[in-house]
Amino acid sequence: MQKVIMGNHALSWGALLSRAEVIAAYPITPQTEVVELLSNMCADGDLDAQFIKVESEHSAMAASMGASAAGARTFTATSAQGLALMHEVLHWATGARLPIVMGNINRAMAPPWTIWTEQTDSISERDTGWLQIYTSSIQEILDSVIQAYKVAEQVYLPVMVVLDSFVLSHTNENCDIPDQSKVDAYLPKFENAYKLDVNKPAAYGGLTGPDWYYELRYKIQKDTERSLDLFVETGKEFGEMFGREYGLVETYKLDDADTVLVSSASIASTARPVIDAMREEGHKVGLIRVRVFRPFPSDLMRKLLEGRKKVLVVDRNISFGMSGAFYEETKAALYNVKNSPPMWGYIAGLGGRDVPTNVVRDMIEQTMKEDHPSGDIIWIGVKK
Amino acid sequence: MQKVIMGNHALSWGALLSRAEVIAAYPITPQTEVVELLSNMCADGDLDAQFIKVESEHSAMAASMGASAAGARTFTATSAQGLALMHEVLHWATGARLPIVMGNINRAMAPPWTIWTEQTDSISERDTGWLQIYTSSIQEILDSVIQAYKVAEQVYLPVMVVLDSFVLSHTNENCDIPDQSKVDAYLPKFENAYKLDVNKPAAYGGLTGPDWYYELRYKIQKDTERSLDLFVETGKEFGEMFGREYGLVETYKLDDADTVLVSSASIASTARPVIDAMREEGHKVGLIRVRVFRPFPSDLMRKLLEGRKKVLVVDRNISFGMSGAFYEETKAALYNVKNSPPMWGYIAGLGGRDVPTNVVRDMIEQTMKEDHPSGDIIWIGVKK
Amino acid sequence: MKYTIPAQEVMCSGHKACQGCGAALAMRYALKALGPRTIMTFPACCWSVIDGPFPYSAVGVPLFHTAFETAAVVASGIRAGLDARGEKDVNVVAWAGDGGTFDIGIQALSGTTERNDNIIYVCYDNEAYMNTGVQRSSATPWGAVTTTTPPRHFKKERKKDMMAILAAHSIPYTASASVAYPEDFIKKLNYAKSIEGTKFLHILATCPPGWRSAPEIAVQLAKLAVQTHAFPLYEIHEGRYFKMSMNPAKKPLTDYLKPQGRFRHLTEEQVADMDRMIDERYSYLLEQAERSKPYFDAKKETK
Amino acid sequence: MKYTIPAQEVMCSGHKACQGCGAALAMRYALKALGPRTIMTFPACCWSVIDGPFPYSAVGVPLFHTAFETAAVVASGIRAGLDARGEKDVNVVAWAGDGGTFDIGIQALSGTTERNDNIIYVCYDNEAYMNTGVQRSSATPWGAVTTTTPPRHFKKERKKDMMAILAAHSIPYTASASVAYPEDFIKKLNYAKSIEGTKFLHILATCPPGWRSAPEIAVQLAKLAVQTHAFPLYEIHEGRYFKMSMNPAKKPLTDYLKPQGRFRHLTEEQVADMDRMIDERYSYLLEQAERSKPYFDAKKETK
Amino acid sequence: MLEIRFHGRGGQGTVVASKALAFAVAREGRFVQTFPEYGVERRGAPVVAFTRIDDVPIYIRSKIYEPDHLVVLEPTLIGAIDVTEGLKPGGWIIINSDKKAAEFGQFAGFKVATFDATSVALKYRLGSSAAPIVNTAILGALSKITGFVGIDAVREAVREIAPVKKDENVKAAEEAYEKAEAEQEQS
Amino acid sequence: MLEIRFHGRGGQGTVVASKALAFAVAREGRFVQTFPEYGVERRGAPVVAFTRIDDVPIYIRSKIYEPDHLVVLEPTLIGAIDVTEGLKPGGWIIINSDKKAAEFGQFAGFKVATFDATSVALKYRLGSSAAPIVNTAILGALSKITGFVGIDAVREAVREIAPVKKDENVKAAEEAYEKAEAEQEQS
Amino acid sequence: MSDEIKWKKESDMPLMAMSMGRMTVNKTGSWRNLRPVIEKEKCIKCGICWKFCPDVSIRLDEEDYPVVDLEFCKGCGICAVECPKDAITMIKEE
Amino acid sequence: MSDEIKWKKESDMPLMAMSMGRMTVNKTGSWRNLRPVIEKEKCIKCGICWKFCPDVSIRLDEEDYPVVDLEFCKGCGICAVECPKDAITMIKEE
Ligand SMILES: Cc1ncc(C[n+]2csc(CCOP(=O)(O)OP(=O)(O)O)c2C)c(N)n1
Ligand SMILES: Cc1ncc(C[n+]2csc(CCOP(=O)(O)OP(=O)(O)O)c2C)c(N)n1
Ligand code: SF4
Ligand code: SF4
Ligand code: SF4
Ligand code: SF4
Ligand code: SF4
Ligand code: SF4
Ligand SMILES: [Mg+2]
Ligand SMILES: [Mg+2]
Repeated sequence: MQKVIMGNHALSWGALLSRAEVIAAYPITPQTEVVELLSNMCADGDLDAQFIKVESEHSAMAASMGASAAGARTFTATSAQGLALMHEVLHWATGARLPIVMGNINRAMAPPWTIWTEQTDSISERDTGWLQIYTSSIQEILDSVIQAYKVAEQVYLPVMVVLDSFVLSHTNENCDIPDQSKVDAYLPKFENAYKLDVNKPAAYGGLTGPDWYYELRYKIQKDTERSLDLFVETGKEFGEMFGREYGLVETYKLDDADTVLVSSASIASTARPVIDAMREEGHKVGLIRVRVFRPFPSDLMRKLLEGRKKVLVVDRNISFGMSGAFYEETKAALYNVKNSPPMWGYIAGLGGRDVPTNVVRDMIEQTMKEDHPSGDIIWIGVKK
Repeated sequence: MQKVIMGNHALSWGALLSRAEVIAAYPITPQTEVVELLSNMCADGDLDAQFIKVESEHSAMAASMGASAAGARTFTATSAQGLALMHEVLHWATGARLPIVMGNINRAMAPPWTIWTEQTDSISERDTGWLQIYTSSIQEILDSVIQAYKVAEQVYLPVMVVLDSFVLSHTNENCDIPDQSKVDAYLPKFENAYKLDVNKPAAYGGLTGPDWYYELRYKIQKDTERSLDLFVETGKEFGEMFGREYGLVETYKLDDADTVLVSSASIASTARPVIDAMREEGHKVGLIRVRVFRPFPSDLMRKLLEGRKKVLVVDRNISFGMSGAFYEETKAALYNVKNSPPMWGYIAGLGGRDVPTNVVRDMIEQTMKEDHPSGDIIWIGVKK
Repeated sequence: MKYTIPAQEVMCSGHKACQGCGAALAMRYALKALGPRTIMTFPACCWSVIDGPFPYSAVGVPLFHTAFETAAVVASGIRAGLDARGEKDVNVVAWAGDGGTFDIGIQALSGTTERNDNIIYVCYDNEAYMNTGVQRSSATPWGAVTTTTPPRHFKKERKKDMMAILAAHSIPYTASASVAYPEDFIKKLNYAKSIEGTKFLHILATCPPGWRSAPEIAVQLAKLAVQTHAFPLYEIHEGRYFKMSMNPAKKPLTDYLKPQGRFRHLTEEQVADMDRMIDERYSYLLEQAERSKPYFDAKKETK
Repeated sequence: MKYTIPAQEVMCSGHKACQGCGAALAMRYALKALGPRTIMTFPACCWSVIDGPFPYSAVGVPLFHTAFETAAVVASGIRAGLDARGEKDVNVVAWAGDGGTFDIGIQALSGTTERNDNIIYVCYDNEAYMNTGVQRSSATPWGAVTTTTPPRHFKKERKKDMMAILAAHSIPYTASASVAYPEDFIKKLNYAKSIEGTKFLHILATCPPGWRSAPEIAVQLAKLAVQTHAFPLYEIHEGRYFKMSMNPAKKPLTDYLKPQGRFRHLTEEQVADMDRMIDERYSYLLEQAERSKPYFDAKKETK
Repeated sequence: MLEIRFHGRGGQGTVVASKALAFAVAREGRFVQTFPEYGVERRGAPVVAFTRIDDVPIYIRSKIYEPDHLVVLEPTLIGAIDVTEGLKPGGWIIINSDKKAAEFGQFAGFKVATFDATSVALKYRLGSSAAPIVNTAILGALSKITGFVGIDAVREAVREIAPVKKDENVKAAEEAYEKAEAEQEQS
Repeated sequence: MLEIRFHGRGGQGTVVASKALAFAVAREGRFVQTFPEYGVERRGAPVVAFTRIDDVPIYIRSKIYEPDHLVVLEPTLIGAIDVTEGLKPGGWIIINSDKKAAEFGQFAGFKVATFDATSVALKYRLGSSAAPIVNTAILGALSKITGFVGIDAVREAVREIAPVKKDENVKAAEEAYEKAEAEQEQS
Repeated sequence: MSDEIKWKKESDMPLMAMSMGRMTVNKTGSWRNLRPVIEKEKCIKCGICWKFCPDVSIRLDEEDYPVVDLEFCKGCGICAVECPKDAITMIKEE
Repeated sequence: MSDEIKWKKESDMPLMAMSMGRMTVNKTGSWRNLRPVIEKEKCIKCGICWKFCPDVSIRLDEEDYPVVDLEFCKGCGICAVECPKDAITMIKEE
């Protein structure tokens, strides 16, 4: 079914089609429409789910943990302050190996109060073990929720589907709503082998000393790495069934590119017409949109970037005292590589500062002009 | 005054000598002794502070924010789950530019429940804007609290003083407790130019649109970078007054070293005798202990590591789907450098797995043996 | 002109409240009572927006915007900070919506109350999460529609009795008030200022868009809430002793419900159910007030 | 032998509780009543340790260890998950200490109670943060010493009245119980199992190291707490109707206090103060129980 | 690619107008993107919304700074703000007004068309008389005047998007379509 | 560097014994490091603590796997666990016991000394009779037997560390110092 | 203080998001659909309209008559409803 | 089930920290300082000692007499205090 829907509703549709069984969520701008539509879907009987109207995001995640531990497919969504409030229990969901899927709308962190887009909220959960998909279109949001369950339930790890506040969450776009039956075929009912079961009583998460804790962490890392392959596989399978294939990254005019722009989410989307325009002018520029940020696709990035002339990474997030996260991690991934290209790091669009095509172009052009990065990150468009 | 004290009490003494005016804290193993001693110091009248016995760590940080915003010098301490529970308000303290100082005892994250040391808790706050000092001796813990206030109050940013659970928190060691009068000279009473003041009413943190939010973030980054110089300056000044100098990193037998071990906290301490032993055997090995992790001393690390033959970074933390944070960030810092050395990343000691000298030695030797890092991080000592 | 409330205006015009906003009225009154030697903290709520965007403010007193769940304890912290610095004679006020009080902020509030920290906590209750576009809170009354409780699934839980919960904390003073009765509200704030410890005020504040009502009847609706006994005005002293602030003859509940879109879907039967719940609670309050008479009589005598 | 409590043992020996641990006793009784078709969740508390380290467990039922502040809502989640999967007939139990209930977990509990989610919440109250080495909680009684309330600054706030707070939430059933009266405790759990909604049980559980008392008198102390009226056993139905489970003649308070190191520093005057507070609360309960008689009489009739 | 900017006041249905246009265009098999100027504005404050239309998927995700065309739902905004900011020369300005296009002399260099959507909205009792909801009527007019989208698609889109009074809204759009004409072309 | 391991049961003062030794050594101007085996053990369970002593600052921060010497506060542990695990040949084993050192024949290759610290502790009413606190007495004995630290420093350290009964504890240490002797050397 | 604050660059701003001016820069009169008009003849100067204005938009003139501050009045109509003498009428803004 | 679990390597373990055995592996009898000794003669088989044992360490023999399970009994002494017939004495462990 073709529809024009907003990004937030794409999350709701994704949850509906995935047959989420329990939803626990708490309102926050710009996420409210996700929950409102799900409330209505439940009220209308379109969605047969338990809806827990919790008193905070902290409890939203805790309730999700309980439901998931009991074996139910569980969905939630939040943003910024709400995500941050979940931090402890995000770690919990990972350690408890619960395949929860959560939508997060990227909004800049307070204070000062703000509601506009920035990735610092989800970036600052990069060390919690949640897998993270950064989307860049309404269609991809919906599809990613379904794919997220498919991966999550194989590696027993939680997945976050991330979208820009307003720029994606409140933008209406054409979207194909897949048939339920096809989705059911792609994503069958989940039987959690480790669920709380009165017929197989076990305690989960008991005190663990230095004797075995280390090994349990190692298992998480291995499964996280395994999810890299799964994202590729399930993305291919998705393509075969629904005509839209997804991978760890999306490349554009990359093959012969000298200068490669690496970014994510809506900035990477806006970059496409810029690449087109510059290509027409004869510049060999190309694009990598990083879609899966956790696990970071280090191998793939090495393969794609080794030997390029120049790479610029554009981050809509900042780790104070370091740099943008995509820049930092791309550098880390390409370290130890023989032909590692010089890499420029740009910060752009924090707090919802708009990043139109000309700003993207500025960054590419500045990079093309310079011989070597100065070492500092470059804040584009600060009023100075 | 010379005393033998435990790491946790070094935090308490640091707060006492800094004349903390408000303390808000919540108990958690292995931090409880910090708070218990402070409670007793208050009860005994040694410390003239307001003590807020909050109902959670979240409220500990929120109360600290209120007190700091009102102009008082504020101290708190926590660990692991408690730190994680503060995540949202950690962001808040940064955005509100509040010079709070907090002790954090590194304990591995649950589940499973555990209380032993690992840095993943504080590492997963690396994107909150808190400055972070990783200590490696009881003396340094005490001294760092005092220095932390000195830096925090100049840049209006919060500082975390980090120590290993048990390995430092519960270890008793010789410690010089400086004279109060000298500390007073080093760290005068603080007058917060931005405090809540009925004579200068202002609203702090009001809604900020894309027009100025970006610039406010830029200011934080600039002041964070400025703190790098301040850590050096105030560390020197500390040395002049107290005979113990502190910098961003501590180096050991580095000058002519081919192979450099980069680590932090207690592992870096244990590495010293290993370096000694290997030096005696004629190996040109050296050590960098990263003391200030936020801001990351990228420039200094470049200076110290450029042109070395081999570098190995040992992390007692893991960002699943990426690597240890010190490894990742050291690589990021040395990217774009001409003579960047090959770099090995080791994970060791998660969940309090002990890291004795022979394990440190193993890692150095393995590094010396290999020509080039395989690209993957190496988990030392997983039972396989 | 005879002013029945202080003439002084600490809050200014130009704020961002909707037309006919009860929360704005509540603040105007509160600041009249509190005066400029007041420090406030707001968690996320409509007032985070009403006060104005950076670099402007409407309240005229120092204001610390804080995280949604922290209002009470940030106030505790401010008080401790002032105490540490020897600054007395300043009112420290946490000002929060119902969501920030009944739901996400209840733990911090419970902690502050238990320590009996010397602050005034004002909850302006518009009975839903308004700032995010009218979602259900635990202060939303039974029967109401919000965007998360659609007509077919209207709110089925009763409004959380926050006054009772606070009273169970042995709080020295808690009182309900209404934007329709500013004199009463201001009197209560003055009393709160005069005593030590944690004081809690629960203000019903009309919200035209949230209640789907016309802005011009905002004060009328608040009045009707009291007159229909849906929102009684009373005080609880020392967590135990009740006192009705007024005991008006009951008007038909529909007078209050009809002008509000959020109750439009209710059947007559459902309205009758609601009425029963209201009467039950009201008579409980009267009963408690009766029981408490000796206490207040004794208090009067000692004065 | 005549068993006055179920013979079935779901909990096993070998657990890690200290000698004479009341919390261990409480669990043993609870599982006798609940049986094996029970799923539990524990927040951080002594029971996180008592149950045993990975890969062992003592409770014999599925158990989800959870974060300190989440017990109630994790139970809500488990219930919703079971409901979604059509698994009925399983007791979902949140089992938490006083810190996890009165302090850091009160918000999640308040939310669960407001939604009236169908779970049983058991708070075993040892009156301090024991697992971390005896720090003050808001359940610590007035006068007690903990590591954060040293003798010179012993606890000056009264024990939070959690039963009253829950009652103010209109919870269908809340009851206090004691490890010294297992028959009563088990009866109450059976009742809790029999009704829908959120049920809250508040169990006094002696803690020899925390109370600085000898392990062998653990049950005696729990009994004395009831007999001195320091910890009365009662129920509250529908948040409003009180019923004393027993009304023993009062023993001297010192019988209860003397054997406990945590009260050793109290002067006679201070003990008298404490006694007054206890009496005051006890007579309030009796008064409420009196008021509630018609309700229970009516209930009996309809049975 | 066509880029269209909508101006109105909070409560008038401005954002819905931009969405309805998008819905209609999508029904014709084309690609659309529509989004409001994201703010926390209350009722009564000026509101802006954007729609992009193309035959190929749309990747650009910034605001529209140089729209091809304008739709002004609230004529009192003209003067209060510079509605034409960034408007490309020769672009349409569709104004909800009972005045003639010629009366908007200030818009030299653009194609101005007016249509009295308010009367149509009032006729079908859309919104309140103090605040009529004019979005469906203006859409009908836009369809006729510009031809960006056909009336059939508009009809379906309006039916899909109107939360209440679906028939009346459709009728309003149809009536507007019938009545409106491109009145004046300036260049 | 000297590395010493202490064995006892929870509640016996094992950790405090290791600390008291450290305090004493520090008073003599040397460097120390002392720490317990970190666990969540309850009363009654076996407990281990460590002390390092050196003339230069101590950097190593791992556990002690090959101690130079042992102190065993609870003789019933011998047999239950292998107390000598990792103990360097020739190291001291100081045992709180009323038996003679010779009776611990299993400790061939080590220097064994016994001292009945329990009686001294009972004499000064340290702890309860069921669970006497023997740490200060054993420390006095250790000082005499090994000479690792002087009795003056021990005296001061005991006074500093004892939470109650400071005098009695000091006397216990002194009495132990006087009575104890290195009874038997095996090699 | 009540003037609009115009910064050009980052360095013009304070360290943090603190307010530097009052919301009276925000002329909310433009939100108004309906305008209150007071008939002095009917007015008894009771001050009730002043008391209930959420926007602090009624002042008193020298004679103690209420005057609406049209720069800020949002036209909510509360004053008109509350006036005991029906002295205030809401008329449509053009 | 009650046997001690001995893993050699990471791959022996389950995916997460889930229990695979019961705490009866933990022989808490070793914690004991005092041992309860029951005098059958005094015992009336009331079961009170059984009822109040926090360590589930009292069983009943075929004749319904209580027997202490010394493998687990921690020696808390509750049974001795609670026994209405003083049939239990705590004696020092050696
Ligand atoms: C942790 C967190 N969760 C959610 C939000 C989003 N949020 C902001 S205001 C608000 C509603 C506030 O409701 P209430 O307290 O009743 O105040 P009102 O808006 O009704 O005035 C919400 C849900 C937030 N800012 N922070
Ligand atoms: C967020 C968080 N803060 C603090 C802790 C540390 N902690 C673990 S158990 C505990 C005390 C629990 O007290 P209570 O709930 O009374 O249970 P008890 O230990 O007394 O049985 C504390 C403070 C934690 N695990 N998580
Ligand atoms: S939404 Fe309601 S509470 Fe919020 S500003 Fe508008 S009228 Fe006031
Ligand atoms: S500390 Fe107290 S509650 Fe905890 S296990 Fe020991 S006796 Fe039981
Ligand atoms: S209409 Fe409303 S805003 Fe205007 S003066 Fe009257 S009460 Fe004030
Ligand atoms: S309310 Fe009416 S009568 Fe009273 S002052 Fe205002 S206009 Fe005059
Ligand atoms: S002494 Fe304690 S543990 Fe042993 S049997 Fe008696 S009650 Fe049980
Ligand atoms: S309590 Fe005493 S009398 Fe009763 S069964 Fe036990 S030993 Fe026998
Ligand atoms: Mg509200
Ligand atoms: Mg407790």
